[in-house]
Order: sequence, then structure tokens, then C-alpha cells
Amino acid sequence: MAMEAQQHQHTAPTGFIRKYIFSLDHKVIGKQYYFLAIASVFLGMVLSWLVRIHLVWPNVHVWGLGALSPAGAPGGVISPEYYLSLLTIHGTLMVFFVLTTAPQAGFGNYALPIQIGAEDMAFPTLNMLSFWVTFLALCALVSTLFVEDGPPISGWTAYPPLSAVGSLAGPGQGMGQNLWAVSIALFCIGSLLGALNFITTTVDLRCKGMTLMRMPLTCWAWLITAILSLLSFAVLFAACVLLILDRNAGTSFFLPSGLLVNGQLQNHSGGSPLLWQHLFWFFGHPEVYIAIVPGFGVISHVLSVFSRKPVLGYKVIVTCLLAIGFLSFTVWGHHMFLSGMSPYSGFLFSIPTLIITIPATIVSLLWLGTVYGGKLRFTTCMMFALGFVSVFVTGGLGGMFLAQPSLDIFLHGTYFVVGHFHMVMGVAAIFGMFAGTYFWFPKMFGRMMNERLGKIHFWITFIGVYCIFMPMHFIGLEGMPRRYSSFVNDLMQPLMPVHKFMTIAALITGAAQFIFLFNLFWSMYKGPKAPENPWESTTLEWTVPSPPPFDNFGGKHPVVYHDAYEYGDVHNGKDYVMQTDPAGQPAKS
Amino acid sequence: MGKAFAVVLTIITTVSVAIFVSRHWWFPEVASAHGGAMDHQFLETFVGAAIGFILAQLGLAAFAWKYGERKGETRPIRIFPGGAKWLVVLALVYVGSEIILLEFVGQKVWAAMYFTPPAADSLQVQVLAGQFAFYFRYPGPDGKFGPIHTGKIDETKGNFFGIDPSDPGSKDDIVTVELAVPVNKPVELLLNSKDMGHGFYVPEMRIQQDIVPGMEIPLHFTPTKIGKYDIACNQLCGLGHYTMRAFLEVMSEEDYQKWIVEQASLQ
Amino acid sequence: MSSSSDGPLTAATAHGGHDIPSWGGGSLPYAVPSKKLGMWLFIVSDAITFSAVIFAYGYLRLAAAAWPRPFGTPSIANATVMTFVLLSSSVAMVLAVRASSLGKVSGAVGWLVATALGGVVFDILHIREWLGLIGEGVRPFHNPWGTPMFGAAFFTMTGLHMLHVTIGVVYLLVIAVGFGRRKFSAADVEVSGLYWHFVDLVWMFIFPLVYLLSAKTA
Amino acid sequence: MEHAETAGNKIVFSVWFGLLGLTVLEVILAYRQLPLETMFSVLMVLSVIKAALIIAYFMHLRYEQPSLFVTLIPALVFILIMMTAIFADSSRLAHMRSLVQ
Repeated sequence: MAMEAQQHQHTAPTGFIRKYIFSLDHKVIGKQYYFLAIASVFLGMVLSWLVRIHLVWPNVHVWGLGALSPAGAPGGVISPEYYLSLLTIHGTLMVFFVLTTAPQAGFGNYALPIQIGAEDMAFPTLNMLSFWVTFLALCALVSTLFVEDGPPISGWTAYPPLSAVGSLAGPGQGMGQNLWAVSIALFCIGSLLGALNFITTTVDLRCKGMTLMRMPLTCWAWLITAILSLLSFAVLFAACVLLILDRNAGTSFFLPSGLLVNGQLQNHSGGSPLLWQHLFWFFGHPEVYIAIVPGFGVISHVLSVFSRKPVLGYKVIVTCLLAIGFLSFTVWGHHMFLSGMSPYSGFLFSIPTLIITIPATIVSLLWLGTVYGGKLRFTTCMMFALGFVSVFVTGGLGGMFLAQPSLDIFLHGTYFVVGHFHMVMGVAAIFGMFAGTYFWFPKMFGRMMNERLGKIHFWITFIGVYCIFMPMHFIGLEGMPRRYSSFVNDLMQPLMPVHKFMTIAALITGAAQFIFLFNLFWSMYKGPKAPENPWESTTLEWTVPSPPPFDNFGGKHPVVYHDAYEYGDVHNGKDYVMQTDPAGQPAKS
Repeated sequence: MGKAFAVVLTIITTVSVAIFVSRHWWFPEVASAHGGAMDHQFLETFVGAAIGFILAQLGLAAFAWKYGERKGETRPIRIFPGGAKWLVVLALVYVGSEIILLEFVGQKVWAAMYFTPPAADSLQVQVLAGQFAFYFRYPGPDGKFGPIHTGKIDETKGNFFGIDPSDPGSKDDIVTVELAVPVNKPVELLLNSKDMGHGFYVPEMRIQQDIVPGMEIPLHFTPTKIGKYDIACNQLCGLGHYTMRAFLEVMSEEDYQKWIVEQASLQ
Repeated sequence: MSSSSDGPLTAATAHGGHDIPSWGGGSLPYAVPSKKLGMWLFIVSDAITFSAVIFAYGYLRLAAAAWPRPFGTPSIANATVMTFVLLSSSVAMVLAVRASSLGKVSGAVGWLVATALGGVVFDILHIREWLGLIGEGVRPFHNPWGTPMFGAAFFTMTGLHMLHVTIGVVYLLVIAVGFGRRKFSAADVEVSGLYWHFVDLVWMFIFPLVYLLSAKTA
Repeated sequence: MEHAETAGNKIVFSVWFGLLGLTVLEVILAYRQLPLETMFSVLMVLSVIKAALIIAYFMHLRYEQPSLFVTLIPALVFILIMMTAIFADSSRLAHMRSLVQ
């Protein structure tokens, strides 16, 4: 029969290596991705500290840095070029190894199969492979910190010719940039394998009764993100291959003729730096949504659970997510308004860019409508969800300015842009991850996290991010250029106090993240044991023990009878109906 | 906890809006003909965005204040009046009308800079950006530039622009390290790069354009205020990116004529 | 990886809709097994990678002042033969899939090996072509006819395709051996077939774009 | 296997001959003195027909559920159409070349 044939007949492995290292279990792989992202995010955060410190106290000695990079930071004092190296690695780590891995591959791997009632992902071996490829990519990237001339200095966007002409262009542009390109190409492969696994799992492995419109919004978000990854990483992969060829095989895809770099005439001819920008941003804009859409899913889910209300407009949210996914492929040119691209294209690209704010606005309003009239339970998870709505709106509104090519003439490349994308893509996505962590931790590790530490962590982070990124918008209005390691010749000198304020805010906010780290590891071993359904939630992962057994459902096949968000109607002393409850009354919405 | 969140969020909203509205940190004063329209468009966008910002943040704060669950409470939950429909309509109407408005206004400013050719009497100046300096070239009396031979660039011999003296177009060209232009006269810059991608950013003039190697990108504007302005490179171009800058000096017509004669004598 | 369902359709999917509340679960809205869907998704993604490279070639050729057209009749004839070989190997693949689904093990293995052989012949002809061009002085950064990007575009596109053919040959042989030993199912043969046809399909674009548009006509 | 119908021998071999015939036609066209744009368009149309034949019959998409076709192919076509936006610049690039060696 179809049902029996479909189920994977595997038993739990016993050896340490098969169980924890080269595991095929989606729960273990999800945790591996999660810890990979935790390691990356803390490294990335420390790098951002160094970047901020260098901006305001350029002569300070940073302990240990001199030993790590004698050339880049002699005696621990960060040199201007090492500043560029640090921000390149910060950006690459955060965008690829944090924002792309944790919300999608981390939580998605862990929760998706359980939420749709499957025993595992569709291709467990591919799943393992995609993690280890991603891990290799991370190793390649981190190793740039230890090669002789240091990490590349061309930023996470790696615009040629800077990234394509080799070590002539500056320190780190030799070995470091090669490792960077290899790392990103590997990362693309890992993401592609992960994406096709996610789509197949969601499409094929849902349990009986789990129609697409009964899936939790998290699953919808992961599905849409996987589609975006599948279609966009393929382009970045091609671009990276061409970049590697330009650097090492003498081709000139991204290099025009007549370049005189560092006094040496280059042999290249026939290419165009704009080609790289097109290919990169063709991936780059969907990437923004790859980072944030899983956050949309988690936040919709969490707001509903802790408001004790059904999500307002489930179908509308699904439609909006699909619209955002579709439109995200039509807007990449807004990164290139002033890049020398045809100005007519610039104008055309601005139209879908502004239109994409409509579904985003609808989703934000529906979150407000979900909270309205609920019975809010202010757990740490809920606080981060509310914080997400706040920072997402703040950051998103900055996009209204940058979407217009005529305003971009002034704001392009200033701190306004830095503030905007950190708020909307960095902080909002990270808040989504925090909400996800506080929400699923009991299921993942079988213990509860400490709420008091969680609240302290929330307050410092929430106020801190506004103190860091709101002033960036202000100084952006003054026209302060980004990626300047210092502001010489009294350019913008009156704004240095603002920079100092932001640096101090960043140091404090960053330090607060160690509270989170402590809470995470302490609770893993010392937290109170978690019950099966601590949040009184309705979805399938809360019908199994915490943590779930190896095959998720203990050999049983769950059957779904209800929508994902039936909260509010009190029935048998409970104000929620489990999706698997055959008897409960469906809530009116 | 909900009340605390409401208070904090209200404070954040008030402070942010107050700082924006106080204009303590704001654009430098406009010094070009098209800049005023751009500032106007920014203001329009700003008002629209500020209304959305305040309503959304204060709404969130109000709901967090009001709807917290108390122990043993039995009140029923309330569905948003009218369901999702009105929120969708609100978003479509508010954001939609804003988009249409902005797109129409925005098109004008963008079109004036990029779709329309420069005035026929524009002063043409060629710009050559390289790691980490800008050079400028005036065509001289013949009004023609010779080609840029990057192979002939030799800073020790003062050939910053790769000029081939045997080129008829290059004979009377004037190369400078500073960009000087007469006030109220249209200027057309022809932007070139010899090595990396660079940027050409003058905040007061409200102009910015990436300089892409292999392309000569035109950019035109009309300065309206005499003064000396920073030209900053605003596209990451290597380790000395932050040091790469030049000055734009807007002069009266007489001063400009004197200056250009003086520069010509230095060639 | 466990081999996934080849089971019959459930009532729910037979109706085709995936939104109907009586979703039977554990089965397949596309009515294709997971591995086949996975391969289709991989093909879409890989098609985009190829397209990006081909578009890059188009972008640079359109921007170039001139583009060499060096392929004389022997080259075109060679490439045409390569096309025939690849197309014929695809037919062999179709026959392999059919034999496997009818349970004819030796027939399926035979056709699989024939398909792989087609791939090997294609590779050999192609490498000979490469060596000939290299002998004429074509490099990724230089060629005798000007516009150095010609060599870069040629080697990148055909090299990427040749890599796919080579991987395909290995993949088909692994499947052939595994199917012969009953370790792989007919579904696995079918999935490998999808990959092989895709490689064939890509060549249908590379052949005219690289060779025919650069044929020496005068 | 679940396929109620697949391409029979007759269809497979007609498709094969069709593909070979189209290839020959392409090669013949390559030797006509057509302008590059015309030749490019004609060759691409023929190649798309060949690709469609391969997808429909060899990869037997024609015999699958229509849902598979309507999700996969439009996604691919959409991406390809969007990518053509880059050509707006490349033709412009030819007119804006600047440096001389």
C-alpha cells in the first residue's frame, strides 16, 4: 500500500558518529545547522565590534588581534585595510551563514517534518550532505582569517574589478578572495541541495489530512523560501564559477580592457563589471527574502499562539508570501540604480520595488490585527515576536525612500542604507531566530529556557538595536558614506559623537547576547524538564514527547482534522484545538 | 510586561520622530538646480512614512498595553472588526496611492537627471578616477578630448590622464586635480575609471554616480551656489577608499575664467 | 537513502487537487515519487545555472565590437556528429527506462551501458575538438582571431557541459551495475534518465549558440 | 510503474528522427548568409522546439500530472525572462567604451 511504502523503515543508529556527526536524522541536522549559525553569529558579532571600535577609537590595542594578524593589525591596532577585511567577513558570515542557515535550514530542518507529520525529510542523505558542504564552506571562509595576507577587502558583494584582478588590488585579494569565492560556491551547492529537499518534503510527505491550507504558516514560509533558494542560488553559483575563472584562468568575464591597476596594465579585455552586479543581485535580492520570509512564518505562528487567537487572514498571509516571493525576482535592479545600468531600467525596477511594499504592509497589518483583542501571554518568545513587528516596520519604511531612484541618488551608499538593511534584514531576521529559539527550545532539548534571563536579554537587545541602527538613518541623511574606515580631512567630523554613541550601544547590546548564550547552554542541562506542550499550541510537534523519538511519532501515523490555528473557543476547559484532535469543534474565524 | 513594552515602544517612537522632525541631522543645504525637487520628494515620502511609522508602532503599543492576559480571566477573544478585508483594503489604498504619487513625482526628478540630455551650452569635464584620486580634464579651446591611453599614464612624468601628445584632440587639454566650475552654468561630467569601480558623490549637489571601468558615464547638473564642496568616492575601491576625495569648487564666471587660464599655463 | 514509493495512487491524488480536505496523506500531489520530483527540481536549478552562463556569454558578445567565427566545416561536422550521438544516446536511455519498468533486467542494463557509451563517444569527440582548438592557439585569455573573450566563453560553456556529461556517464554506470544487482529500482533508472535527457537538452542550446553562430560561412 | 501510458516505439523513433532533422536544418541554416539577429532568432526557435520535444517525450512530462508541468516550467521560464533584463545594458555598453590601452 502507498502508506507503508512511503514510510522510511529505518531504525535509530547507535554509534556516536552515526548518531551525532554524520547523522541522517533531520532533528540532529537541524541542530547542527543551528549551532553552525550560533558559532557564525557570535564570530560575526565580534567582528562587528572590531569594526565599530576601529571607527571611533582607531588607535586602541585589541588584545590578541596582533597575534592573529600581524600584518593587518600590527600590535593589535586595526589598520584601515584590515577594517575592510573585517567588514567583508562580517557581512559574508552574517548574510550567508547566519541569515540563510538558521531560520531555514536550522529551524526548518528541525520542525518542518514534524509539523507536517513526516518521519524525516524526503532525502536524508542529501540533507546530511548539504550540512557538511555548508560546514566546509564555513571552514573555507573562516580560514581566510588565517592566510598570510588576510581576508578579502572587497565587501560581501565582491564587486569586480576589485575582487577579480588578484593580489594587485590590495591585501587579501589573492588567496583570501579565492577562498571567499570557493566558500560561496560551496555554500550555493549546500543551499540548492537543501532547497530541493525542503520542497519535495513539503509537497510529498505530508500526513493524512494535512492539506496545504492546513499547514502552519511556518511550513508555508519554509516552502516559499526553498523555492527562492532553488531558483536564485543557481545564479550565484554560476557567477562564482565565472569569478573563479577570471581570477585563476585568465578569462575576462567581469574585466574590461585597459585596466591599469597599481601601475600595471592588465591583460584582460572584453568583460564588464556590471555583469557581475547583475548576476550577483539577481541572487542578492531574493536572498533578502530568503533571510526574512522564514521569520514571517515564525512570527505569524508565535503571535497566534501567544495571543490565543487564530492568525488573522491565514489565506491572505499565504497569498502575500507568494506575492513577495514572486516579486522578489523582479526587483534586483534597485541595488544598481546608480551602478551605470541603463537609467530606464532603473526606473522600471523601481516600480515592482515599491509594489512589493504592499504585501509586506498587508502582512504587518495582519500581525497587528492578530494581536488585537487577544489574550496576550508575554513570554520571552512573544516579546521577541512583538519586537520583530516593531523593527520590521521601522526598517521596512526606510525601504520606501531607497526604492525611489531619485532619492537613491542622495542616499545610495550612505549609512541610511546600512541602517535600513540591518534593521529590516539583520535585526528583524535575528529577532525571528530568537523567537524561534525560545519557542522550540523545549521541544529540541526537552527543557525550558530561563524566562528571567530571557526577558533581560530581550530588553537590552530591543532597546539596543534601536540605539545602534536608528542613528545610522540620521547620519545617512547628512550624507555619511559607508565603508569608510575613518573620516579624514574633517569630513563629517561633527558626526563622530553619534558614531561613539552607536559603538557603545553595539558593545552593550553585543554583550547582552552572551546572556542568551549562557541561557541556551545552561538551560540545556539545568533547565526544568519540558512538558509535551508547554505553550498550549496546536501544531503536530506539540503532540509528541519533548524531545521527540527518533522517528518523530513513535511508529504511529498522525492524522490531521483541523486548521493550524484554532484558538479561542473554550472547549473541555481548553481554549485550543489540537490539529490531530478528531473531536474538537473548529473555531469560527 | 505588556505595559512596559507599550511604554518603551512609545518612547522609542517619540524620540525617533522628534529627532527627525527637529532636523538636527538633515541634508546639507542644496547647491544645485535639481536638488530642491529632490528634497521636496524626500519630504513627501517622509510624511507618508512617518504617519505609517507612528500608527503602526503606537497601535502595537496600545494592543500590548490593553490585551494582556490576566490570571483566571474568562473574557472571550475578539476578532479584528471586519476581519482581514479592511486591513488589506487599507494597505492597498494607502500604500498604493503613495506609490502612484511618488512614482509620478520621482519620475520627474530622475528623468531630469538621466533621461534628458544636458543643455547644449554645458561645460564638459572629463573625470578619471583611480586608486585613490580623481583627475579632471577640460577640453581647452577646441572643445575636444583626446582618448585616454591607460598604458601611457605615468605619474612620475605628470601624465595623470594617459594623454598621447600626438593626438590632435589632446593638444590643448587641461588636466587638473580639482574640479572648478562656474556658478549657474550647466556642467556635464564624463566619468571614467582606470582601475576599480569608484563613486562620485557630492552631497550638496545631490549628485551621485558609480564610476565603472570600461564605460564613460555622463552625468549633468547645474550648481547654483558658490563654494567649495567635498567630492567623495562612495563605492568600495580598495584599501585607501576612505582617503579618496577631491574638491568641487563653484566659482563666479570671472573667477572661473581666471582659474582656467592659470591652469592652462601650468600644463 | 531508502527507496521511496512506487505505490499506486491514492484516491485523493487521483482527483488531482491538493486542496481538497480529504487529502490522503503520505502521497503525492504531483503523482510523482519523491526522487523524481527531487530530480526535476535539480534540473530546474541546474538549467538556471547553465542559463546564467549562457546569458553572460550573450551579454558580452552583444557588447563586443566583433566576435570571431572560426569554425570551419570539419568543426561543424564534428559537432553535428556529437549532437547525433547525444540524441541517439537519449533514445537508448528511453529504451533502458522502458525495459527497466517492464522488469527486463538485462535489457535495461544493456541499454544503460549503450547510453553511457554514447556519452563516452561524445566526450572523446569533444576533447579532440578542444585539443584541435588549443593547438590552433585558443586560450581562455587569447586566440588568433582577436576578442579574447571568445576562448573564455567557449571553454567555460562547453567545459561545464562536458563536466555534466562525464558525471552522467559515471551516474549511469553506477545505476546500471546497481540495477543489475537488484539494488536499485526501476524508479532509480527513470530518475537517472531524466538527468541524461537534461544534459542532452542543454546541448541543444549550446550547439547552435557556440558553434553555428560562429560558423565560418564565407 | 504508475504511468498508464508512455510513448510507444513509434512515437519515440519519430521524435528521434524529428530531432535529427531539426539539427540538420539548423546546420544548413548556419551556412545561409543571414543577418546575425535573424539567424539567432531562427536557431533559438528551433532549439526551443527541440527542447520541448525532449522534455515532452523523452522526459515524458507529457504523460505526468499537469500540475507538475504548470509549476516547474513557468518558474523556469519566468526566471529566464527576468534575466533578459540584463541585455538592456550590454547593448548600451558597446557605445560607452572608454579606455584605450
